[in-house]
Amino acid sequence: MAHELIYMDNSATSPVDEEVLKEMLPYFNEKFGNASTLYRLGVDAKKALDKARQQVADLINADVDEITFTSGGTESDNMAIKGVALSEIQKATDKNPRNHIITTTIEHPAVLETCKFLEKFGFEVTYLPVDEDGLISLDDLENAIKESTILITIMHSNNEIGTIQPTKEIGEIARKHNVLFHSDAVQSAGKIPVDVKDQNIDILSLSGHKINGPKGIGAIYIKKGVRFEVFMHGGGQEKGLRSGTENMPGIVGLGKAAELARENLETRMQHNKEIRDALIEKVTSQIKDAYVNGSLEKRLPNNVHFRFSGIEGESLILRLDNEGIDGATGSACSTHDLKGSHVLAAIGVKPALSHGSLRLSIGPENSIDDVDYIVASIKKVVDYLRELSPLWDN
Amino acid sequence: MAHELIYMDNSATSPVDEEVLKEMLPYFNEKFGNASTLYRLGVDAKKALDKARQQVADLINADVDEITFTSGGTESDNMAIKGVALSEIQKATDKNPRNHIITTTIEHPAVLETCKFLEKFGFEVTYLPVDEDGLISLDDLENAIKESTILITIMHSNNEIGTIQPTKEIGEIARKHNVLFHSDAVQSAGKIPVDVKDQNIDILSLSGHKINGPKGIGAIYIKKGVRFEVFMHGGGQEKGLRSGTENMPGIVGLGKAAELARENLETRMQHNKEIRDALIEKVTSQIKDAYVNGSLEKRLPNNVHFRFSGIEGESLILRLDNEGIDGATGSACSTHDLKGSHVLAAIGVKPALSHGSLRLSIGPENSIDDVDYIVASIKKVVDYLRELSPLWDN
Amino acid sequence: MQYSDKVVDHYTNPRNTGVIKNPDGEGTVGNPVCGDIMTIYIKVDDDNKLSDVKFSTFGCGAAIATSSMITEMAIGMDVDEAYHITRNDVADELDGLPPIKLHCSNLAADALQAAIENYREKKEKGEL
Ligand SMILES: Cc1ncc(COP(=O)(O)O)c(C=O)c1O
Ligand SMILES: Cc1ncc(COP(=O)(O)O)c(C=O)c1O
Ligand code: FES
Ligand code: FES
Repeated sequence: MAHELIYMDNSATSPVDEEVLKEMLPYFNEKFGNASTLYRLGVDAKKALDKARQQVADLINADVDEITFTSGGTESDNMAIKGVALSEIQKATDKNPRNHIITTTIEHPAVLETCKFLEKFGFEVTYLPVDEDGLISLDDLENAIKESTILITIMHSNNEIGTIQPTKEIGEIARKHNVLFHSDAVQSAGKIPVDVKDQNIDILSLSGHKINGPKGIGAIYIKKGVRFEVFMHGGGQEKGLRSGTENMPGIVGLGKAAELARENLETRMQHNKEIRDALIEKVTSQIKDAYVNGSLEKRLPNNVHFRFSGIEGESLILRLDNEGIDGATGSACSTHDLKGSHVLAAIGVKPALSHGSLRLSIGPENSIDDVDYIVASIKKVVDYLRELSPLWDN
Repeated sequence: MAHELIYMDNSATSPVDEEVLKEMLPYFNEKFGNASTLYRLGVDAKKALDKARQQVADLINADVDEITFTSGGTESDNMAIKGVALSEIQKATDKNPRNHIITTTIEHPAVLETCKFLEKFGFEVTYLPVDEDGLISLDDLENAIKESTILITIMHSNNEIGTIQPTKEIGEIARKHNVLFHSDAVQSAGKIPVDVKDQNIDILSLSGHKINGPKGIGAIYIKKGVRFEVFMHGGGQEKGLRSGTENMPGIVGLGKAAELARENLETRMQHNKEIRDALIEKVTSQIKDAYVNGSLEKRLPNNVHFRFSGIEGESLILRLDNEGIDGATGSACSTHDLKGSHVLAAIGVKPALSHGSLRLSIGPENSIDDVDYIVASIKKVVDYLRELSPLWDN
Repeated sequence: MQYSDKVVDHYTNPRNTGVIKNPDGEGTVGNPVCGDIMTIYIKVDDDNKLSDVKFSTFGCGAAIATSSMITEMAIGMDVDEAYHITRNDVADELDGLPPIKLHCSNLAADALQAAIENYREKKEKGEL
């Protein structure tokens, strides 16, 4: 490898922070008690659980008893949408169907596939389009609401192109029409201010491993009073909302990661923005036919998303790996099913161009000092692949 | 505390084995890659995933691609039952309803509550009774099967009283009638031989933290060819069967724990049995009015379950904690909802007696040398509480 | 379920346990929900004060702790005053109880009242 690893795929997953791991370790084989048991080991677990719940609540300005732990962002999304759908369907009558859900075309598959599943069982789903920046139109949203609408599920920010939606305004519209609003904040939590009260959010998903916490743990915020059908049935843990023996090391780790994310939010945003803007500036000025996907203003501070004409993403990623840089692509060739990014398609990027896309997502371990090396490497690889490409006029 | 902690609640949860934790550690912040990504970090993750899958498959004699990782035993149970139910309901017609499930009255809540949930949505569930040992009758089972039966879900062994069901025979009946058979083997896996081929099991649940692996991770075995509706929708991980970023440390830990459980099965069974039998012999001979709940022959080697007349379980557990011994009880007073153990009720233990129950579940860290101290402590506590009790004739 | 330190102290080291032989009053109450049973025995001195209070209880940690607590509170108290000790007084004195246990295992006040009523009955009948 030409260089020490520069990991820039933090939106896919991120390393567990040293401090976080340190907090987790005792819970594997010293304080390994089950929070539901009576003896002291159990009481200790219960205390740790309550502390972590508070830490997560604080990150998004929720009340502590509005937080439920799950196995990750995917479960939170499934639980949110199915929880509302199955609860509302029980209130439905022939005259009042209560089976309509509004979402967008650029959601994470955890939301999209859940919606498609519900369509098989009689739910109707509206997929709002987005503009070339990846933003929905608030008018579209308001027009889509009808009598039978029970839920609006629109992501806080997008995992591919980093576009931040007008969450507060979406929430206002939802409240006005008495419809619940779920926001998938897996990419936003810990990266930009997320405030469920100010932003009018009823239900919110977040995930540990996106904020330098552990994998396999996440949380869902459910505003007090929201009716909700259980997704994971069993022993009645988490006040009956989410059964299963509590993943104590994971929960403690998520709590600590949330605390660190909140304490360092401003500095991290600053740090990410600086690297992001330098990358954008240098890549677009130094490499021909390089464009940025997604909004430049309403953008996550840690997200850069380029497209380069004439090349294909999988080979780009593999060659960058050889340079010691880890990134992601929306190229069809890199996916299980050879379908290209639905997000890039939704913002109108032509398939040929969406192939040559590169996402670099920044984490606390990245440094501004690496930017020049990164840009030079991208240039080297892009130039090389273009030379190889019949689509590129050398 | 009078004594170093003797943890005897291994059926509730168990400490992570040192070797297991050692295998897990690199996956938090060195090999933290996402198994779906292209670069080397991702390729390493993929390899580790495959290895762990093989380790789990070997524990239950499954093929490697029949294993799917979940967030625990509860999720595996939910996924199994809902997966079959929702898949079959799509094949149903008015003439052929395909909506009947057979289970028992002594299942874990993860199974029972899932069945109750399905009843709300038009499924019919038969709850087979058990005899005083906790065993179902194979005749009852066969008689309960009808045209519309899609699934038999009967636990491999019981988490409270340790009774082992005749799984192989249940599976034979299921095959004969062309009905799927799910077995909740959360308490059996790693404790007694579990062999999905020999025991005719189509779907099986297991959980990491019951076998000295980590919490928040489990697995489900689904026999090749079984039709299955997805429970957790999203990015299509685990061949589309279970979405969500893979919990790599958890998966690696479960794999290692499964390997150790398999390698040491015979020795651990021997070790557990020795302690179990000594406890049973000494407690019933040294303490007045002390009885064993559940079958003496068809019993998990690591399970002891007593009942003592005249005393209440929560106070028993709390005082034993003061003696440095951690156990569990089926007493109503120890639960969130003040309902007593449904398992003890099902085997015909009267509420007053089920109150005074004590489960000790043995793990590899327990020693035969502790038995005398344990028995003396139980005797001391039982005597004390009986002296306090208006129900005991001193 | 989390118990306060005081609850823990009282179920670990319950005070005034046992039976008073020939008590001046005796009261037993039971909880139909979970089947716990509590008996309180009292002795009353010439100044109408509770000179001794003892209990026996079948029940959870909270049941034992509330029984124990009320005996400490009641000893030395005027009988009529002790009669007005409420479940809440006992819970407060123990720095609170888990919500689910508040109404279930907090029978001590009822048992003490039953014992005092038994004492008054006996007195009226001239049995004392
Ligand atoms: C926007 C978004 N939602 C949901 C998820 C799913 O989260 P997890 O991988 O923790 O299940 C992800 C990440 O994969 C994501 O980026
Ligand atoms: C028989 C049985 N099934 C299922 C479960 C649930 O497993 P988990 O706690 O891993 O969700 C347990 C343990 O709690 C169990 O004993
Ligand atoms: S170019 Fe090979 S899969 Fe697309
Ligand atoms: S005795 Fe049953 S809850 Fe206290």
